[in-house]
Amino acid sequence: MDFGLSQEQVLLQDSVRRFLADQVPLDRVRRFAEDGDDADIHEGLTGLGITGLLVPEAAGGVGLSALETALVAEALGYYAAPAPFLGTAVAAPLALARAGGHDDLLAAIAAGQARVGLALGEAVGARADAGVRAEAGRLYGKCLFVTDHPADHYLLADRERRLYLLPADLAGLGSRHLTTIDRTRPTGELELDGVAAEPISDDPALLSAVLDISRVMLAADTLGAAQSMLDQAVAYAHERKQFNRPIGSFQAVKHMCAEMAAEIEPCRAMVWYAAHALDHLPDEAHLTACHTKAHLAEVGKFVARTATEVHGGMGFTDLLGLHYWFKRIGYNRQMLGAPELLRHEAARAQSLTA
Amino acid sequence: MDFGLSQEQVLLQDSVRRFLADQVPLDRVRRFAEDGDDADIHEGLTGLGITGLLVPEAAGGVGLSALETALVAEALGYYAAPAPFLGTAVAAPLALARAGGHDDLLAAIAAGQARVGLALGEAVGARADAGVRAEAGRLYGKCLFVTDHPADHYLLADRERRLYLLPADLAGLGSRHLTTIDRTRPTGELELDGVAAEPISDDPALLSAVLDISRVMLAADTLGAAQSMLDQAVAYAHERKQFNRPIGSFQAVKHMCAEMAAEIEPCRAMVWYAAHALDHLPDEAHLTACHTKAHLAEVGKFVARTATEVHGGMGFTDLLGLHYWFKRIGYNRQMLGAPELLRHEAARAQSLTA
Amino acid sequence: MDLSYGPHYEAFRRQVREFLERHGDEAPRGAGLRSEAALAWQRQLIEHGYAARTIPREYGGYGAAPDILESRIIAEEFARAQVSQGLGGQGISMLVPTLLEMGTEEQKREFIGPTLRGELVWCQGYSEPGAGSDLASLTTSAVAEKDHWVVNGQKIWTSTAQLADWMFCLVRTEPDAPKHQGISFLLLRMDTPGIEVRPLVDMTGAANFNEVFFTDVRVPLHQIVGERGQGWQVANAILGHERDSLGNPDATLARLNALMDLMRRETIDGVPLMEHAAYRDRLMKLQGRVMAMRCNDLRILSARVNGGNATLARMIVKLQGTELRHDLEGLAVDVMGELGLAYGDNPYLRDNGTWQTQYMYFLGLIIGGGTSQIQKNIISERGLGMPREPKVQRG
Amino acid sequence: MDLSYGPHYEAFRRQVREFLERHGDEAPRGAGLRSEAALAWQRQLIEHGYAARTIPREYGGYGAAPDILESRIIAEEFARAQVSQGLGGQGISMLVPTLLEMGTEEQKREFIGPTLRGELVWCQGYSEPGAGSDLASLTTSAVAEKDHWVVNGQKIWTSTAQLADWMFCLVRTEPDAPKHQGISFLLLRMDTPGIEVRPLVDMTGAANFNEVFFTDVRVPLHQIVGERGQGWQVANAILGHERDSLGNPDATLARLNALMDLMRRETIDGVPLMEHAAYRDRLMKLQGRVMAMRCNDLRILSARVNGGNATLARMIVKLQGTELRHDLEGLAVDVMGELGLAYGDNPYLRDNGTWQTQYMYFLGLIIGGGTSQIQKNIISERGLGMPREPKVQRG
Repeated sequence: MDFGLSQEQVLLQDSVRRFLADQVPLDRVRRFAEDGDDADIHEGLTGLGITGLLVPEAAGGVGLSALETALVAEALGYYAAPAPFLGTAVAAPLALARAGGHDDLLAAIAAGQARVGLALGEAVGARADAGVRAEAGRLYGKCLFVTDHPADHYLLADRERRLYLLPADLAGLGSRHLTTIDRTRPTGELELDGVAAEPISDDPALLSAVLDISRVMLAADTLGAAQSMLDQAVAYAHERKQFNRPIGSFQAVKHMCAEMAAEIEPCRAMVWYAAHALDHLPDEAHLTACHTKAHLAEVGKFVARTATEVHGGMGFTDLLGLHYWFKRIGYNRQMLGAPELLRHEAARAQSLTA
Repeated sequence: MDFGLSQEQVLLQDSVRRFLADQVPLDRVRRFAEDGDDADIHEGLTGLGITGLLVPEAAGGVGLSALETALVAEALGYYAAPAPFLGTAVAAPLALARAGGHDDLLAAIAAGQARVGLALGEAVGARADAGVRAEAGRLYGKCLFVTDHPADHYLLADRERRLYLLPADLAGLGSRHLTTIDRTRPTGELELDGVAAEPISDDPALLSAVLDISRVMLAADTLGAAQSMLDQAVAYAHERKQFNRPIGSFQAVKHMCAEMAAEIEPCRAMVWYAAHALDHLPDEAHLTACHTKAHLAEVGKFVARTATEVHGGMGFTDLLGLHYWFKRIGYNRQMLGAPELLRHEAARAQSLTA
Repeated sequence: MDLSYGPHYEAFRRQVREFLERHGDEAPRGAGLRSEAALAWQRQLIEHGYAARTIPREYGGYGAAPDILESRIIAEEFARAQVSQGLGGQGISMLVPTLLEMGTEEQKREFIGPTLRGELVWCQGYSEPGAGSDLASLTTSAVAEKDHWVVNGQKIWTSTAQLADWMFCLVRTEPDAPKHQGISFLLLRMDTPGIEVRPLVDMTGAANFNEVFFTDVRVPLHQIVGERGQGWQVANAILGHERDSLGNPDATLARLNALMDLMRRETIDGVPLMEHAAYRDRLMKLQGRVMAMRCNDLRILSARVNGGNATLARMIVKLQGTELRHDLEGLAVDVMGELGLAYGDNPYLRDNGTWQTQYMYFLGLIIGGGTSQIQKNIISERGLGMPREPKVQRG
Repeated sequence: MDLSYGPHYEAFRRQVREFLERHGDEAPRGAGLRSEAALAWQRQLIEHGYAARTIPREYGGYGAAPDILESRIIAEEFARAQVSQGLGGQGISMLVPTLLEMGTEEQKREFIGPTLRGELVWCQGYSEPGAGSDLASLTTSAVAEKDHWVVNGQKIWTSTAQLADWMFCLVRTEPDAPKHQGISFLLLRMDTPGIEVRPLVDMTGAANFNEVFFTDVRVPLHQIVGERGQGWQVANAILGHERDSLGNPDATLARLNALMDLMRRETIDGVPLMEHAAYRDRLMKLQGRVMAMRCNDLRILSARVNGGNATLARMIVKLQGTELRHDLEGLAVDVMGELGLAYGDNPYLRDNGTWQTQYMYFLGLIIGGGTSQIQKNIISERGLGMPREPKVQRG
């Protein structure tokens, strides 16, 4: 019985943290927010093996599990680090390895030479402007809020929950950038005007597996971002003085920090468990993934707001950059299923409602 | 433009408060919890005209409005006072006066010589064990959680939302006491085994009006009870010392009290408005009544819990009797529509859902 | 209780409506602070008594006796007609009443008229990076040298600093006095050498505020309101004049209505969001809270008109109102899901992206103008009479 | 990460199961603390190592080496089989480990064995009406007179005081010493003249606790654990021994499952409560929180077994766990509506009325054993290293 991280897992996370602490300080994040260039970060993470974590060893990857990937996601969240991750290093490796026959692309992903955008809007619930339908081997419509944009390939779901892999240069496939509040996560939309494509697999469970792992990674990212905001709040409360005292000695401020810690701490174990379940507890994986993302979204929202409040006016300005984490947590909350939708899905997964 | 109480209204509430402060201290409440005898309180309130507030002057009452009644309800809540009120002094006078032809009973109510229980379970949502159906002029079934029990008459709704007035001694009508958490509000159930009865009115809006006013009065009772709990908490926080300081000088305790006050204060105006709307703003009355009861239920729950917490262990014991208010607020919350049900009703009243 | 305004005020309301019908389309829409259109409209409003209504005529106002209901009716009717109520800003809302109360006759004549007419634009210099909740610990210094104050230091949270002609500010002139007694209230021209204004970008992405730096800024000695060391009292003399605008329930109701529209209009897989019961329950909870705050506002208004005690009711408005608004904007973001992330030039922006921006902006308001923590201290001490925190041992 | 227990422990688990299959029906169900059945079962458990497992044999225990997973497996299997794990109470859970750590050889031999076997029942006398959060300010005094302590004062929150043979308690023996250094840890017989026990009825309507009054109670001098003035350290020596039972997530899960049953079973107008989406959303929120706390518990267990830092994870259990449980019981009350008010002999009581009672009882637990306010102080200071509140000026 060991519900904890192995030595190797701790080392892996430490190496990513060290890299990010060195190479992706707040100034680097700000620069990305301006120019959208994350090539050096992508390269650095590739060097650490991150892009290949979920790529099978046979295809040139490291062949590790969802838990390691979650630890990386947590570190990325902690540093609000821009990098092709959710589509490129999580969803695509899982989907392509399971579907089979994509070893070249898998190798390119592991080698840091390919980016894959995740385009699952349809599967989570299509909004008024969106919708992807397949007709006679061709795809029509729009998918909004695609991750890892611009990418070399896109992993796309249609209305029937079938998954497609679309090279970016396919005829009829247009894409453009969509500005969001989170300037650390480049996002786009796809327009499909009769794009010729076949599903990558006829396994109906594949999309569900891709959604589950992606949601757990968004939750892990929120865990890291929330922990960072708490750490920043505690540090600021030590430093900042009002009424001749560090504000951290006021009971109200202390209690705000204690409440954040009390909410965050169980989330750590929950994210570990949810990631572990993806590979080892198939009966629990889906339910746990829904709940973990929903719960982390609620805790993240509370922490984002409370940590900002501890920082007083400074938290509201751009000066400390705290808002990058605030918005990252907001992004994680809404992407691939906002909490109410996930809780509804959790209820359905237990046959509590239709 | 005057959104406030008139001199007369203030005097009325003061007179009730003074009577209750003198005659219904905590010990008197405790005694009622043991023996269920509220004759002296009923008599005292009758002397103040409370039982006849809503009884038309022609029928021997005072013929005042819902607002005055709400002020009395607030005072009763403040002192957690046991007394026949919701059925006897609120619902029955309104229903009987509107239906017409019940002047004798109205006069008896005003004179403190009759009690009327309110049995609307069916109208709010019947639970598994309950249900009243009418067949060929006879009533069958059960109605749970009847107020003002035991009473001389019962105002009962059936499944079709028709209202009946049932003398307690009707053939086929059985009743018994039901213990609830709130020992200041005697509650019972009715069993109907072919009770011969006709509806008191064919006005389909009558039941809705009875429900609206009853809900506003429960909200007003919660307002008073919550204010009392806050006042008790503030007083205790002044008095109780830990670490050589009154606990009220700790920021955490101060903020708990501030949060209670901040929640309660707008409720006061809301209850006034809702009561005023019952008589003067027919388009708003129903929606406001639903929201006022639901909102007061949420605020009441928060205050009941927080005020108890400010009292520390003492709040949990019977020694200070704080739990009488805690439970009264709980009773008001569940009776005649718990918050989620009321919010659903509010949405339907605005045609936001089916 | 009588929620009607009565014949006198209904007549006044008709008069306002007539004015708006006749002149409403002369009002500038979205014109700059300094535009001739804005200034002309302001002059017309003052002339008819719809701006500067209660400021004495000799100082450039309309000279009417204060009447809360008239003011309310003007506000209501202008809002209903969606017509600008003229210029706002801290010069008109804060400096003018300060001068009326504490200024010299000369200062009143020099500044009030041009300020009311929009010819002089002011910014406020109170907060500093090191003096937020504890404002009285401010350290920007003014040292008297011959006929000038020499000002050094920094202010923050200064809105419209780039546009302002003048600043009214608090500076420390008596460094050795107890902290509340060492402050003076100065007026200074923003084009004085040594002043640098830097925009302060905030989390919404806009620069709603600025930082202002002072390096040996020379201010004539007479540009002081009140006496040396009286600045704290001067500043506090007008605290009551600030409108409780931070939690304005009418604005909140307008947003609630917009949110209801959004939830009727937007869909998931073709089903309107309003049909999602968990969202609808959150919406209804908010509607209940909005109702409560509107009733509270009515009570405050009525207490102002008729007398009556609404101290606590007024004291909680900022705390509850900003919180409510933040929650309301947050529900809109949530129901939109991914669309709630859209920002800036995103073509799928709903309602001009106001939901996401206001969600953040109202977090700023929860913090600004007295954080929620400070509000709770005030409510518990002044509203509930609870003991102050005991004095802390030094060192 | 490996959530299996491995062959050694699985074998141990089988052994426990076999015991339960063979002997489980000998366990008393609902028998009194003092019943022969309860005592016989306790003896059998000790003999097989399912109670007093790690207490040395010479003091009446089973004498096994401590093994967290074995203890966990025993707890799991007994819970699964719904068989009593023997006697509990503060004598076994608190006094025995205290004596093992701080008692004299004589005290160990005299008290531990009979306590384990249920022959001696103890109650705890720590809290006082004036000493709750600030326990060290307790004032019950013990004055040495010849060969006796003379005890005067009052204790509160004493559970099982009516049943107990003995009490272990904290009293002030050195009134002039600093408050933490003036306390001693005494053992006293509950039948000593001068002791009066009064049941303390609480909001649930039951008397879960008592008040105990001391008037010139004479206690032999040697009935002290540790030295005079060392009582605070003696009491704190076993703080770590207390199980984090106040927020036990397994019990919470059991309640969540019961709540789900309730919501499937109960109806409004014939529609199951589970179909009410607003209730269901609240339920799912709670399920997420329960999952998080169970994962947290697994992490704590694992850190105990394998080493690893779970300090903060452990520190937040009481705060989060009691709050969660209160909320969970509260949802059950809400979904039942009027039925959630049923109490006592009400024939419509659901699940024996436990929802309403536990809703209140867990509010008591939020307050008791260190209020949530105190928990937050501890988390912020010890868990996050935030500064302590500054010392307050006297007078």
